[in-house]
Amino acid sequence: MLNDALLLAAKDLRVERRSRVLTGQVLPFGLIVLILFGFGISPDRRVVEAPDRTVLEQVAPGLFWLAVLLSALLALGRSFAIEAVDGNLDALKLTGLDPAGVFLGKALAIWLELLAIELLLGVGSLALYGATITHPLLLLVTVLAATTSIAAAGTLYAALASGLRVRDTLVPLLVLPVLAPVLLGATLATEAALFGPAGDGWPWAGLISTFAVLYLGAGMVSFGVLLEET
Amino acid sequence: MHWEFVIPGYLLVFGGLAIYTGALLRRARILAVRVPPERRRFVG
Amino acid sequence: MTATEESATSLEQTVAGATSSRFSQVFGTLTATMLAVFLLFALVFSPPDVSQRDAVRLFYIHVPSAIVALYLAFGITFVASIMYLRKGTDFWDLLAGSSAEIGVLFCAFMLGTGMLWGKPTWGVYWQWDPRLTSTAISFVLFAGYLAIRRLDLDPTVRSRRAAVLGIIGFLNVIVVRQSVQWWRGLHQGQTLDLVDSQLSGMHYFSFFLGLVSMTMVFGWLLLHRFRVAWLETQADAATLQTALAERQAEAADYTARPPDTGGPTTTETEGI
Amino acid sequence: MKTGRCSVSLQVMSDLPVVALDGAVSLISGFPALAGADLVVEQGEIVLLEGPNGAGKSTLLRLCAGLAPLHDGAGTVLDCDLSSRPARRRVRRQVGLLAHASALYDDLTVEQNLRFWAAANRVDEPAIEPAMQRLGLAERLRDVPVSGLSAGQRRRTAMAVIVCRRPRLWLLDEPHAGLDRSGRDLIDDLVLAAIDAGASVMLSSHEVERASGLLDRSSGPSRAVTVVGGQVRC
Repeated sequence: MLNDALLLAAKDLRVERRSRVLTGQVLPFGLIVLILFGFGISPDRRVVEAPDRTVLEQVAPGLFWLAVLLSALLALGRSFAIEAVDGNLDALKLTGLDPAGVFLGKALAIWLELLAIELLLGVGSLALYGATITHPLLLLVTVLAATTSIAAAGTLYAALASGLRVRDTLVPLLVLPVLAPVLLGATLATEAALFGPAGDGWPWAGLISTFAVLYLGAGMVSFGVLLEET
Repeated sequence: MHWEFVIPGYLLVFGGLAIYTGALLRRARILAVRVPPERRRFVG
Repeated sequence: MTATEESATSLEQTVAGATSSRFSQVFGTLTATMLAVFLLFALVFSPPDVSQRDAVRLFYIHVPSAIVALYLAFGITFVASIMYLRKGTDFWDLLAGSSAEIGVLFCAFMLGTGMLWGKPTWGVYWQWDPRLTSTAISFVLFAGYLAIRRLDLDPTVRSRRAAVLGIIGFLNVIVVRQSVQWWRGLHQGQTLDLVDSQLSGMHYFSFFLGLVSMTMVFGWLLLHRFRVAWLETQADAATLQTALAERQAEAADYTARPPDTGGPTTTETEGI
Repeated sequence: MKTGRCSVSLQVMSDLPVVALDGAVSLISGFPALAGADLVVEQGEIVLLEGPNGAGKSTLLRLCAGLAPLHDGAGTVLDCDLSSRPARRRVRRQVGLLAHASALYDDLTVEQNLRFWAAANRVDEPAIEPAMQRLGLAERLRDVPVSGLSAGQRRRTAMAVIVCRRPRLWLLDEPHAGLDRSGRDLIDDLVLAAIDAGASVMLSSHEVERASGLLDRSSGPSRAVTVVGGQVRC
């Protein structure tokens, strides 16, 4: 199963290395989203309770995770678009690959790609919104857990919509409500990691970690159903 | 007091139920013609 | 107000033989009576609340809608989806789909009445109340489920995907609810404490009537929705028989022709 | 995890037919693409499927590959009952299907594609190079991205995947389409070699002359059947 996962993830990453859709399209998209958020929220407005902080800095965690989520939708679309063309999904069914391995492989590739996107968007948010990190460990755990959740849930739901003509419009409808708790938890945990106290953030990091584990499990179990559905 | 909120609320629910039920029964009537009697298990 | 369910029952009688049975007629009459009694209590007998005034009447349909939608309807979808994946019979698939559709309808009722209740009570239509927020998310979640069910896919593929979605969707409803509740608990005091209600026995009784009658409405609708869905599969099965016969006639036509002309050799298309 | 090796099962000479369909009905989105098809394919046999477009040839091949569902009737392929899901999954691993789509990743090179599909199909590394040689992909085309290939070259790459899998049952949907003369000869040679190795082949073709020439050259039994209206006429 793990071998299958690695095989598939390596293939996806190789496709990405050669096509550069993520670096060339998804990443710039994330950055423009970050900048547009700045237009939507006046950069100079200050927080009433903490006048040394701008509103933009205050809401930076939420904006960052929103930008990540929107970029993740594009990355997911790409991940299943390469399988949808030319009968590749049928060919995958014809191999003896373990469905759980296929799920883990697709999710692993998305996970790595998202981490790279998050790193750059994170640097971008810090620069654009002027926030500083006070609790790096909490932030690291949050990022890892939230990314795992997005990758796992996203892969599962993108697979549900795979092979459909309406895939591009259906995936956001399916994925976004599911990831609402992750967005909530990640935002609050990141808020705590930036402005403290860290104690406020750990329960949320725990929540999204639980969510990540649950979705990894759900994906591994249900991918068999999705791959041998006919 | 506040009847201006209560009435739309009840209208919403009961109107919604009436519309849904109406549509459901209309569909049922159309289908009933297409389905031969021997295939009507579960349908009373 | 009682005209609506009267029209519902009279409509039912006119299409007797479509999806109604002796049982559903008796049950439907009972439900209609129950609704009438509920309306009488909810709108006439129940006194206004001290602080909510008459807005408390919205409560009687708001909360039952939420309970029926989130737990009863989506719960049935959850169980039926599991059963479908185990047994693979149409019955469970159709039950899951029917229940989810009515659940989404009740979700919409819950959101609508919730917002109408919020304006006079909280002063705003939308308070980031945990129940309201998590229901809104669940509403979209199951709207997605219904979207999958409506797709023009191979029926087995569609049912299996929907079943996966139905199972995970229900679990998600619980996760969403917990996390949103936690979030609001962290940010502000209990929202409901703001409402200094002093509910009396009459209020509770009206609410109880609402819960019973909404559950009955759900049951009656589910029965009919399921039967409609069942009739649809049976209509498809009947069409299939003719389609099979037509397809086999194609073969007879072809062999009847002289061999040298062959079949219709049109341009190369994607083979079936 | 190295299960279902085809090279081992090739040695097993079962006297049961490789494919046995009895009144097979297969629905594609509610349409009876197969409407009661009967077909028996023996070990080492070539069966040519002829028939007009939309007759059900592709669905017949997909059914034998375990990809199209069996709604009614009975069907076994390589001793697996097509009506059961787990058995269909076993069938899928043991057949080689050349479909209309070539199932290649556009952004990867010919060699990368082959190596991925070989690994996914649990083919041993050493089998890949000879397959590439055989299909004429080992030289200039090796490092060309699949998006830059012609239709015929894509077909050859897809065929190379099947060659290195060495399946017991070859299911070829219009294998000659889009190929030049030498490419078509190559396909014929590969089919004959597969038959000599004990495999069975089902193929559909519009080029009746070429295909019947192939049948004549086969060392084993061979026949042509007509697929029409979702049924098989001998």
